[in-house]
Amino acid sequence: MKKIEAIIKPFRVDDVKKGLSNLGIKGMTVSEVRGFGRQRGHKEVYRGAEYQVDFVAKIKIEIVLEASMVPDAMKVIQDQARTGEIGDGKIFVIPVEQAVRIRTGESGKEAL
Amino acid sequence: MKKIEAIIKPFRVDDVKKGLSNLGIKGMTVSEVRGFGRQRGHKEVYRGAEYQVDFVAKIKIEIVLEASMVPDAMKVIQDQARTGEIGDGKIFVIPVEQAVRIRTGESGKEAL
Amino acid sequence: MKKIEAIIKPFRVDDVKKGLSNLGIKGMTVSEVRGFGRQRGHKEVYRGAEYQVDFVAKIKIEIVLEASMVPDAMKVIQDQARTGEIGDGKIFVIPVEQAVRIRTGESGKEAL
Amino acid sequence: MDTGDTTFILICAALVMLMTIGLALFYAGMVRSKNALGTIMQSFIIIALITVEWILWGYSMAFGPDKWGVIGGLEWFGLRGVGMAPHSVYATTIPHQVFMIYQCMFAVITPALITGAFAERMRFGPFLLFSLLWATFVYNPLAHWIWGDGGWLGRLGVLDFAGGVAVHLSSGVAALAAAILLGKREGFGTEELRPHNLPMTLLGAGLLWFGWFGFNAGSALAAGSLAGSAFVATHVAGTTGALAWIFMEWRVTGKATTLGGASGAIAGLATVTPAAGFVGPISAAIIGILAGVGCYLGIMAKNRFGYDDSLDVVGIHGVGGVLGLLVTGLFASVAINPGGADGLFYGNPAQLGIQCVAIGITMIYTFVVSYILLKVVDKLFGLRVELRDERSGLDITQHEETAYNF
Amino acid sequence: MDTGDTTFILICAALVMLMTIGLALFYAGMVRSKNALGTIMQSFIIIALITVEWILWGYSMAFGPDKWGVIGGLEWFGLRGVGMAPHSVYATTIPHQVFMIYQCMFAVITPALITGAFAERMRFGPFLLFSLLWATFVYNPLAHWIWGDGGWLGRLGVLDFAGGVAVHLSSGVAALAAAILLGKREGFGTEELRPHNLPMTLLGAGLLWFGWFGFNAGSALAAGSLAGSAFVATHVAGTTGALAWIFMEWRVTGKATTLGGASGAIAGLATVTPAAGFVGPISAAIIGILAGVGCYLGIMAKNRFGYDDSLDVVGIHGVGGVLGLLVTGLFASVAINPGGADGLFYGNPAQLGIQCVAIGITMIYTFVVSYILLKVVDKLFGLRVELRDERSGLDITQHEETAYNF
Amino acid sequence: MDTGDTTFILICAALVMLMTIGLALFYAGMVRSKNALGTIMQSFIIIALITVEWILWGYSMAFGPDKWGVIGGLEWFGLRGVGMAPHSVYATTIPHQVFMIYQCMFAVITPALITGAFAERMRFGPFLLFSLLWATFVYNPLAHWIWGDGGWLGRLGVLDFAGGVAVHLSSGVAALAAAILLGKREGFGTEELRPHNLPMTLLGAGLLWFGWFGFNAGSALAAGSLAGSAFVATHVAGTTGALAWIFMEWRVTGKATTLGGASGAIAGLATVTPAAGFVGPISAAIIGILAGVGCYLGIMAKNRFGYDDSLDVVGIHGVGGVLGLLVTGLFASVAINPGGADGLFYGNPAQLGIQCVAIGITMIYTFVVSYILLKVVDKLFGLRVELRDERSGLDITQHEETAYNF
Ligand SMILES: Nc1ncnc2c1ncn2[C@@H]1O[C@H](COP(=O)(O)OP(=O)(O)O)[C@@H](O)[C@H]1O
Ligand SMILES: Nc1ncnc2c1ncn2[C@@H]1O[C@H](COP(=O)(O)OP(=O)(O)O)[C@@H](O)[C@H]1O
Ligand SMILES: Nc1ncnc2c1ncn2[C@@H]1O[C@H](COP(=O)(O)OP(=O)(O)O)[C@@H](O)[C@H]1O
Repeated sequence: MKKIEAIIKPFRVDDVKKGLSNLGIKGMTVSEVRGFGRQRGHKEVYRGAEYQVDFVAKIKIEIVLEASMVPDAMKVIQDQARTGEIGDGKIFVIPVEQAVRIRTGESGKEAL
Repeated sequence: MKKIEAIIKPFRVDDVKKGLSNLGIKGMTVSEVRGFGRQRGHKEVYRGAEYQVDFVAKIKIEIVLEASMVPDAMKVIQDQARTGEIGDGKIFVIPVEQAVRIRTGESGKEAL
Repeated sequence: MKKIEAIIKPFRVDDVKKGLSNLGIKGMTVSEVRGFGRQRGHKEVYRGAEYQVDFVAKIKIEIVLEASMVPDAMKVIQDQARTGEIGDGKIFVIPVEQAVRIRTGESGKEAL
Repeated sequence: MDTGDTTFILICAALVMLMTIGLALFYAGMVRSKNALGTIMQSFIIIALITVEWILWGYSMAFGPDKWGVIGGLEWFGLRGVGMAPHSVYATTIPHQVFMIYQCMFAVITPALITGAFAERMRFGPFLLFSLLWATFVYNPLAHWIWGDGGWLGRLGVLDFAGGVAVHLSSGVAALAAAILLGKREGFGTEELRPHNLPMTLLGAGLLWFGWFGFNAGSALAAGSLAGSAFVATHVAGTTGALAWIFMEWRVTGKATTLGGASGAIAGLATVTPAAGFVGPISAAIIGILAGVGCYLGIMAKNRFGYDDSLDVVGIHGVGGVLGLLVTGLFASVAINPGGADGLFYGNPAQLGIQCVAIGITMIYTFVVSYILLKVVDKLFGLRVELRDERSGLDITQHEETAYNF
Repeated sequence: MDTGDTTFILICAALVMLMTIGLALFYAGMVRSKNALGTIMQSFIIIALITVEWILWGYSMAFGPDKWGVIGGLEWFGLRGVGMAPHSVYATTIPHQVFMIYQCMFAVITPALITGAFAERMRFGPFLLFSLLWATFVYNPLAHWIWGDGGWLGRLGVLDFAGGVAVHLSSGVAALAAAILLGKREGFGTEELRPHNLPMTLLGAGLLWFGWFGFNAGSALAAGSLAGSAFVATHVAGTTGALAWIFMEWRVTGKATTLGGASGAIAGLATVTPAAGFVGPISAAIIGILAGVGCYLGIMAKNRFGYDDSLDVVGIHGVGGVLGLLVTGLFASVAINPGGADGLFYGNPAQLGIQCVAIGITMIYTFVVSYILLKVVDKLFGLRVELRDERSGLDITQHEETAYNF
Repeated sequence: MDTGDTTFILICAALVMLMTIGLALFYAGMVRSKNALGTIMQSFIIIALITVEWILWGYSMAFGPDKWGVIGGLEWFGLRGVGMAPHSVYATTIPHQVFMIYQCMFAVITPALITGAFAERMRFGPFLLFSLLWATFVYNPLAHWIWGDGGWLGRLGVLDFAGGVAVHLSSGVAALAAAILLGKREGFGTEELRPHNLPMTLLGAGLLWFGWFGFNAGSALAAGSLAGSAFVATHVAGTTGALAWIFMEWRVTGKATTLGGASGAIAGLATVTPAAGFVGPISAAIIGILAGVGCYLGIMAKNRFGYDDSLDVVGIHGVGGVLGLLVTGLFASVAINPGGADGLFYGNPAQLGIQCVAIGITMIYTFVVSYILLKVVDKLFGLRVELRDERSGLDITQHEETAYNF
């Protein structure tokens, strides 16, 4: 099993989620993160004091799935998250050794 | 070393934490996440516009620990987080290659 | 490729970020987390009801980078995040199998 | 008619209306965020519900033609006969309807105060029904007894300037009945039930304090010396209440808290309410101190007896109501208000006895009727949300909304 | 001059000023957090911008010496000749400048109301220019027609107690023009555009309600029976509006919402505005019910016709404005206000006709001029932010600030 | 006694009390969330602390029987002799106690203003002690000098309508002393110290503006022409102050900010305070512009000189106080206020000199005494929290609470 971690632009979340559901992916977990990268942040000014805010709001999507589904899932994420502009984000793949569904105790692919 | 990532219902956090402490686990990191899965979300209505909110508030608990402790820890989490209702969440196990305690520079199991 | 996950004190983030940039690290993702560990939390009192809050606000920094850069990056994080007081946090290293830049589709080190 | 007095009561009516908005925020800040809107809504919708009740039958029951000293007749149903000519007894220098709408705001805030007792776990529909019944069968009679022309408590000589009987004590006692009957929230005493937004609570406290000037000073019903002295007494008691409360906190738990400062101010303001127009500034200062200490101990009682009066309506308005009526029997002075009476400290022990009668009667009547009304509504529709809904919160389950989407 | 009346109007002026602050919060709570400050700023800065416009030429255009019934002359430019002596027509018991500043607050809130229609997507500079032009070429003439000494709608006998024509209908119609011309926000109808902070919206609604007493009762311009009856009518209509709206929600979508309660109250208050000084409490209650139902259907229309009137200015102030002027033609009674006229239900069908004329004229004039002004500003500077800026939000792109850094 | 005037001052007193609540929010929104409650508490508890001080000895020191023009005697300790009969000098148409409580609200807000200078780093206990001492030894004497019957600055002919000397300049100068003595917050100039909740700050600014009408117009102490003209001047200066400030921002940093709009409004309101009852609307507009530009440069000075006046009390109230007293010497006109005097622009250069004396004296006296008081309290108990506590925030370390638990 693998875990896909995708860092994407917040307003792309809905489409990515739809795309993944269509693939038959039944679960995912998202969280709000702030990203630092090539995409420039923005300037803020409070009473004349200027701050350069380097971090940009992003959404992190985590999906644990069978290794065999990784390529399709990555493709969907790329298609749905891409705007072509800098800051579209990244997809990382991390190995997962076990997965358990708390409610039933099922493990492995049944847990997903 | 392994990292356990558990996605659970927010109101179960205290009990899970207590259970893990009793196991002798001295540290963990939690964060607020939103989950999508079999558990249905809820409907929201604002001035007649209906929205189906698919994401459900969950808590993600991350614990890095020695491989040997993983089974016990997973059992505790299952026992404490289970309500038997859909949406109880998942437990994932991920390999960790190194761990360092910033304050002391200790690494490996001493760092945990 | 590896992923470094560092849990640090919030007010150290800027310095850690600067340090990593100087190393040539072009991207990272941070998120707000709450930590439980040796560092004691604090007491809160509302209308005479006392609560012991065990969780402490922390920042989690995630950096995916080439294996070769891990040691330097870890050193920088330790140097910048250390205050010498309990609660300075941890650094974990996790294997990463793939990385893709959504905008361009580049993968591997080019994606970072 | 007097333009100054009319302006005064109109603005005071607006101020008292604002109190219920302040109360909504005061309460909402103390609940968990999943219940923020449900809590606000309980106060907000009561403004609407009870105002309609008031213009239809409430005002008539409370202030209409007296029947045997116990209730006003329905002759004024739908405000029939309540016009612009000043009422010869209630307020002789302002239009009768202005007096009516000013009193309306009192009728509104009282049931809203109770909502703090059953916060985070009451179903919306049954809550509406209970509030309507309570206003009709508890507030209206009590208001008639104490303020209605011919009401028996008033005739008995009970001193209650702005609402110790009908507003604070009654809501506090009803709160106790509700807390007992609904039972504890899941996690009470075990989980952390922390306020989700205390700045909101402090804002609410500020608006309540601001509006309280209209509540107490306005009860003079004319812009003169009496209004002035009630205004001063009100402000002073609020301040000493706040100081006394944080002093207690400092002694007992080690630190003065912001919520404690706000709670003490509200305690002082609630306690001085029946006394406001009968006491001088120094008496008011002492009353505020008694309020701060007494109500602090009052909220502590909750933890001892273990009922879940979630936002401390009993501890603050119940205890404050009792204290307020008592101290009025102690500190009242005709030197301040010739229309009033002297209290114990001014040589008239009888007054204290009269005040005790009012306290006893109000507590018994309110508790019994409130308990019955709650039971009836509970049997008919069920007061409490299901456990699953309690966990999800009132906002999503009762109103299909969420308070925050940052 | 009368100290009571002067106090009344000064306090009412302060209350109406507070309404625009309340509006800023009412609106800001409904947008996404990335636009919270931009939305607040639109109302806040209008207080500044329009006040300056008002003292320079606005007051003179609206209330200055009449020219052919259509506009006030500029004789009073910079308040020249507007002193402390009471004006012989507008308000005979208070200083002229007090009347002027009270009216100023009305001129301020009207363009602020429109901002709800183009929320989350208008550039700041062009917004300022449009608001200034709109106040000058739409508000000032309309105010003169209906309230100016010699204004033709007023002379025609149109009844508009506190702002159906110049405030609510005009802002509602301008909102429609703006919503059409600016087009939809990205994601309208597809993404979830949920309110980011409804407690803020409820607080805003509370402050609006509180201020509305100054808006409507103050329009009596003296603290007497008329002010009292306008105060009562205002409060009652707000309450029945809230109840009617949540009743509709309960029937249509299944649950009463907090935002619905607030929206219904605002709908009731807006609708009763032109009628406030001409109707009794029961009529006001009925008007509030009509408002709650009518405006609820009004906001539903948006989803049907598909224009993005983001915060429902058309549905609430537009529909409320039309309804309000109509019901005034139905429920108005000289028994309540001898200075007014009877409506259809009191045997004077002609009044309803006159009210319809006012509605038609106001809608046509406002729509045409608003549309032209928007077009001109759009051509010159571009009204709408770039898509990239819309995605980042107004706060960062227009003001280089963020609302929250918890 | 006059019911209109009494109503006016009672409501104005309530409005000024609300200002301190508004200030609590205005300030709290600008700090980091870990200090939100501590910041609110500093203003909130000062309402309690200083009110008690005021009724015990404050009012007597400020307004009691004059001693050699420098201080009031303690004859009125505990309000002894301060009854309902109007005072023959201070306010002849309202109860004496009403004047007393109105002035109380001024005494309350002044030390609260100072808290912005040492935000996020002062220990709670020492803060209470300092505020009490400062009110006693700085505010009370200054208030006596300028407003007390027999006070020497007043006798000198200094014009200060509503608080340039005792309120704004004094708090601004004390703020400078505090900022210097407490030193910078950790991270000042290096880390991002961004406001955590600007909507809260805007709400606070709105409540301040609303209350300021009571502060300035109420200072006429009667509801007549003078109150009206002070009301107008106040509102106009607030608006031009806001516009001037955002204009400066637009020129200097490129964008108009919401915080800038609010800051400019407060700057205009603070600056016009001493002038409010002596100038007409156009003069007020110019004063507001000077305030917006001057105070904007004032806050910039901070970054140049490098003291950490955290929330810009020096830049806004200090600079505003100086400017306000100066412009009063320029724009004052007996045509507006026969009881006043003409300023330079009306042919009386002497007045400007007198105003400068007041400025100089106030600055020197305030700075010296404030510095000494701060030093003493620091030596005795330590003003500043430990670095560890500063990092954890005031809420947890001083009050054992957290503001938000969303
Ligand atoms: N090496 C990295 N490790 C972790 N997260 C990264 C890394 N590089 C980029 N990111 C995340 O991806 C986001 C987008 O990256 P960025 O360089 O801004 O644009 P792009 O993805 O188009 O190259 C960043 O905001 C950050 O959250
Ligand atoms: N494949 C997955 N990858 C990551 N997170 C998942 C996955 N499946 C479920 N989750 C998380 O687990 C939570 C619970 O899953 P759900 O299917 O709703 O109920 P259950 O765990 O009882 O099957 C989801 O809300 C989501 O946060
Ligand atoms: N085993 C663990 N797994 C995951 N996170 C941990 C673990 N141990 C500690 N942490 C994180 O590191 C933080 C600091 O650890 P703590 O024991 O408090 O101090 P120190 O790092 O100085 O030993 C904790 O707040 C928690 O967020």
